[in-house]
Amino acid sequence: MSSYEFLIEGYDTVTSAVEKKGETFFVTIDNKVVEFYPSGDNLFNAFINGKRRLVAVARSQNGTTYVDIDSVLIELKEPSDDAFGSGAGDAGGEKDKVFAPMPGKIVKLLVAVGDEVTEKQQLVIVEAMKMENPVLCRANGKVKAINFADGDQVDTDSPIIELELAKQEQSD
Amino acid sequence: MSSYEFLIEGYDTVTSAVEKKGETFFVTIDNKVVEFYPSGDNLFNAFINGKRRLVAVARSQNGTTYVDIDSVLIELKEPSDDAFGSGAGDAGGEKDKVFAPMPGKIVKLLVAVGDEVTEKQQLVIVEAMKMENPVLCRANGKVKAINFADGDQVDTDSPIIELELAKQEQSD
Amino acid sequence: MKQLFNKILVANRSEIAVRVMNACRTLGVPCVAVYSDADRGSKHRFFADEAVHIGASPPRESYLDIEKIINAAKETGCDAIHPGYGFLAENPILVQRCIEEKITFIGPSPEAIRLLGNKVASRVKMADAGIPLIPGMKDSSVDVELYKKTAEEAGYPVIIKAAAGGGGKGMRVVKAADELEDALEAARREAKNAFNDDTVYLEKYIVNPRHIEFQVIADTHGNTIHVFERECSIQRRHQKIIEETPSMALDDDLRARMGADAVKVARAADYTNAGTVEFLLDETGKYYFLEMNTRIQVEHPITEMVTGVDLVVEQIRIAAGLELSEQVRNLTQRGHAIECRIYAEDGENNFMPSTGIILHYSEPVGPDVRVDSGIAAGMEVTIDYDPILAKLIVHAPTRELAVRKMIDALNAYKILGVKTSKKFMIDVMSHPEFMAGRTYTDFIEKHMNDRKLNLKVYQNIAVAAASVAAQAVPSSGAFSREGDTAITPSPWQTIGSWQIGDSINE
Amino acid sequence: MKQLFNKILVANRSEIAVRVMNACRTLGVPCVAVYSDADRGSKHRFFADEAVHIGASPPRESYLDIEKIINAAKETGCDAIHPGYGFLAENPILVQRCIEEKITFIGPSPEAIRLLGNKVASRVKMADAGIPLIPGMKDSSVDVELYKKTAEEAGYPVIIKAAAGGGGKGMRVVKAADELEDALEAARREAKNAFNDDTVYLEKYIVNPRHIEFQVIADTHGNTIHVFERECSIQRRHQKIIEETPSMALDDDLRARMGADAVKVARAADYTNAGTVEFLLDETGKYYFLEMNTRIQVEHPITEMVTGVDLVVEQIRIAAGLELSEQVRNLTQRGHAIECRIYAEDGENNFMPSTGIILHYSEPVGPDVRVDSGIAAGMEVTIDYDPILAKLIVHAPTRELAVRKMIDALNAYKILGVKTSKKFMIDVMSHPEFMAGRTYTDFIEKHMNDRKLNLKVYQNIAVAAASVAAQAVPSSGAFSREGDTAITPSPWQTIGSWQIGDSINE
Repeated sequence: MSSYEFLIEGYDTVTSAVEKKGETFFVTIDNKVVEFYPSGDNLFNAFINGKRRLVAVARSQNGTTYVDIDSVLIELKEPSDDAFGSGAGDAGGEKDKVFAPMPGKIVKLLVAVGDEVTEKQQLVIVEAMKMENPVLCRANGKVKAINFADGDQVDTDSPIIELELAKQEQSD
Repeated sequence: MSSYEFLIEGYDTVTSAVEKKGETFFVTIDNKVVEFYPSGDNLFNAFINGKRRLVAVARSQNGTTYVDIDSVLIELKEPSDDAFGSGAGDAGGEKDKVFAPMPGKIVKLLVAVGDEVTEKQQLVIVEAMKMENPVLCRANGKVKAINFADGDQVDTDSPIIELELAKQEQSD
Repeated sequence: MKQLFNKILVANRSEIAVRVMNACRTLGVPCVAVYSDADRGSKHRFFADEAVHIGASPPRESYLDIEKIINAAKETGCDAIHPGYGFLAENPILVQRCIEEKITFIGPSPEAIRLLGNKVASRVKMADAGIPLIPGMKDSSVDVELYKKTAEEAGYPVIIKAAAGGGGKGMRVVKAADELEDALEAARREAKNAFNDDTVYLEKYIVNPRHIEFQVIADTHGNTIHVFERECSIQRRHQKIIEETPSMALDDDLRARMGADAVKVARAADYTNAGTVEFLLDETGKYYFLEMNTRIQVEHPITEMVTGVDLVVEQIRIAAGLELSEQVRNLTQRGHAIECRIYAEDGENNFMPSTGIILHYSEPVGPDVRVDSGIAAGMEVTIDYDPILAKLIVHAPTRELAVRKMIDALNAYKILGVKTSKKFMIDVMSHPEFMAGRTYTDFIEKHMNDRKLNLKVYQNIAVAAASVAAQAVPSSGAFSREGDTAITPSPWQTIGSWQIGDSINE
Repeated sequence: MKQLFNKILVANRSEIAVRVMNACRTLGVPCVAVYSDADRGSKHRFFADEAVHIGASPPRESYLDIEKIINAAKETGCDAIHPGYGFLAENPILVQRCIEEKITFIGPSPEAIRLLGNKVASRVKMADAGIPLIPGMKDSSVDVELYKKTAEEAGYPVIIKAAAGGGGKGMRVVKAADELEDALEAARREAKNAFNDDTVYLEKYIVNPRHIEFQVIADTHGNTIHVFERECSIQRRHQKIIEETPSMALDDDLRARMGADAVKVARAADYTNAGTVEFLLDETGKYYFLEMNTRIQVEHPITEMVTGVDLVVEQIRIAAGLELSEQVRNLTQRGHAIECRIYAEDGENNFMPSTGIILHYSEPVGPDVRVDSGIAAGMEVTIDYDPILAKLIVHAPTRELAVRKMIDALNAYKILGVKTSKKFMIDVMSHPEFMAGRTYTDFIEKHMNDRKLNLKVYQNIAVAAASVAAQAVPSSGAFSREGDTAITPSPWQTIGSWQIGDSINE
């Protein structure tokens, strides 16, 4: 039997125990057992309370595990020195920084430094894959800095806009 | 580049040279080049004289390689001490021994010791998979020995019938 | 929509179990699989919402054990059972037990199954209904002389058949009087083994016949329709291997008359649910009732392809008491469909059964290509069950295009580790007589006997593929790869020695 | 049968290229793929009988370069070109070049493409033919005041559209007068980028409309028919994501009238080959001609599912000069078909484009489930091309059953490494308004805005799956597995520490 510990963002720590009998994996979490039968490369039939779910799971070389359950995609990251325990992640943290969703060209900046912004407000339009993609604000706050101009090429690592978050957001 | 040598039953020795560039394999045989592009696990698109063929190839743990080309199944065996160079194989040699095609029950022996037999003649009926399967004679000859009786269970390793081959067959 | 059943138990295995579960999914009804020891890792087990282990590998200890099936249904709260084909599909005792347990049997009544399952009794019934029959014995007999007398009257050749039979088991064609006794003995023995019933009978053997069958569906409200014909003449040892629809032998008039007689047969038997009326059609356009099969048939998908009807969904709807919809009642045949059966058998060696572990498995995809299968890579094909591995079904605007599409599909269907008849079937469909639509039940005997495979053509490609595999493909074993001793040569240093071996009989 | 063409070049990529090649296979015509640098490892390249490299990844340097396409066709001896959809499919210059080079273009004439590709000119033509049009500008203009005046006359809301447009690009809805100028500017900019033509026009915006389109096919012998409608109202940012047929909004009378008008549109344009006439249908049953698309459309498979016609095969037959067959001329709608488009986009985060390497890929199978796709495990999804990865198409006797079947198919369609809108589409189809058939083009805006995904439900299963994966599944990289440092813990000794991260916006 092997045992794993997961720190769920915003929730508690979850511990799992995996036992393999024949080709079947029995995973115990919260005293409940989920059975996983291999059903092809990366595919498992998971029986949970008698209900079958086809689960796909794959691990990338950088340690991220991707799971598809009932068409919901969940990513689990192996801890790295700076990320683990800090609430970091694609969308989990850094609401004060606005990134392009993918490399592309800035078509139009819709806010200026000093503007008050609210959650879901459109901040900037980035063209990628032949479509104009509005980038939405993920928290209430104020525009602190704008690092690019209309027509600039942007990647996904440099924040286009930096915000000063409203107080109630910071403890989220 | 790697090089392999194949002894083709009844034909000459064939030498192949394999070179991999990127994901593509270039195989040279008889001064002709065949390109193999991977197209999934065990699958390749083979381009031969501009014509595409989807080729499946897998190797079993005992060293046999199975190839499907245009629905033709070809087995290539790695040499073992006794088999290599002797013309042995499933069907290639041992025409003087009659085996069951699979484990089953002898329903009826159709010949007796001393009988003259001809190619394609039915020798014995073996029941397997709920069907009666006639076992055919693979060469002209005479029945030398019968090692089982009606109703016996047989496996595929022990010859049911042994023949003395007619002269012209032995040099085949 | 109200759920038609609470839960359906599928009392079968492999491709047909998966097929039935697909229909359950379509209707939103949860389904339960049963599986034997040999099927612990089988596709149908994992395709179901739940699965119940019902015993050891021999069919009598699992799939043929009526009480185990009934218990599995009761345990899991199933209120209906679909039997698939084979196993208990035409067993009236299962239907009776279902009735007693208040479980709906998705199929006809036990009375209809009993009547039609007995070829002798059903012949009498159908003769009364005015359906044309093949001349022969009116009843079974143990008296060899009666067989001889009937054979003389009908004229040789004659055929001996098992009364409880099906699938070619217990059948023997007799060409002359001196072969009759041996054939009778063989047919009885095979019938006894297959059905535990050695009752056989004799009738005239129709020379150069076609096997034409009509799909019939009937609801419990008195609506009985036919869903056109299937041509199943391409058979080896009385086992169908290639089926198609429409038949090249039927014009609109003949189709209408045979279809009307098929409906008449179903009505005469008080038939409900899906069934198939089999006819022999001779060269002059005369047809004879053979039997009615009281189950969904292996080749049902070709009917689905040309009519757009999901026959298994219809079976479940009918069993739930629904009426045939208007849509199903007004059908036309669109284009041409062909099915090829992939058996675990060696098409290059007299169709000998083939067993082994499936090292590689992949299926063709694309519009109008359908694969019904119950297997996967890593599975072992054993001698425990029927050797059907999969069915390829294609649909195209014309017969010629359908043939082309099927050849393409067969070439893209890859299975390594067990042998099949893929190449044999391609050669059948490429034969000028097949292309011309002259498909008679003796087709293979007549046209394929001299068939030879020239391996030489493939030799260099095989060597090339093996060379690539030696470098690129790890050796395969079931799901486990322990003990793998694959040779993975380094560049420039390996001169391996290999031998090409093949499975050709010469 | 005589081969219809010597060889067909498929001037496209990904799923539609594979789809067209499937039709070539059906007809027994060899096909040639073209591919760019980015598509060296793509499915369409290896699905063809031959393949020609035509340049760098940016479309202008490969798939949009007419001379490269023409040269590839000439080099490989192709006597026909199928353009698929997008890229050069509606480019009259390609058609003209084909005519000059004596290569058959599988599609309409350059005149028809020119006429129908210009929305302004085609409106004039169709108004003359008596087809109902949406009130708006009769012609394009650079005069902002004219837009304002027309908007006032037609009444807000109004919509601005690119004259050369399609696929939602260059479209802007304007709700009030003070938004007009900004919207005009944005629409022109997007039109310029997408089509290199910033001509736009303005018309009345129909509130709560449905998007209904009719498939039309016309041969070169004067036969023009419609193959029924498709309902494509479920759109996000004017991009269709779910299509179905039949439409819940049409009764037999309305279907007949709209179908007759669709045929009238095609005739007015002297149209041959396959095309689609788009209408807006308002709540009162009034319909307005939008445009005619002169290509095979993304959503053509649902029409094929309910009618049994292979539209791409018909395109090729028509291009070869054949007449529509009797079978195609007498069609009925059978059952219900739905298509879901799988885009590389994050359905949980405002449909942001998603890129990455596909770590795992598997597709649903079974009767009446079709997957048209151009991808495979190991491929990288880049920003170079249209983000459509695959299309799932299902067919079932009723709409309700088709929805159920589609949800099942989406759940069985597994792709890991890029994000999709699978769950979003499931939630759309599970919405009571969708189930009731109330599908309007504002459906997503109106009903899906408050949608939240409760990840908590899936948390423990995800943790369980990750635990199993840590033990059983090696980490995946494109085709290469070098540098793999997967953790494979031994029994009893591993306590890993993991963190669950998700992609939800809150």
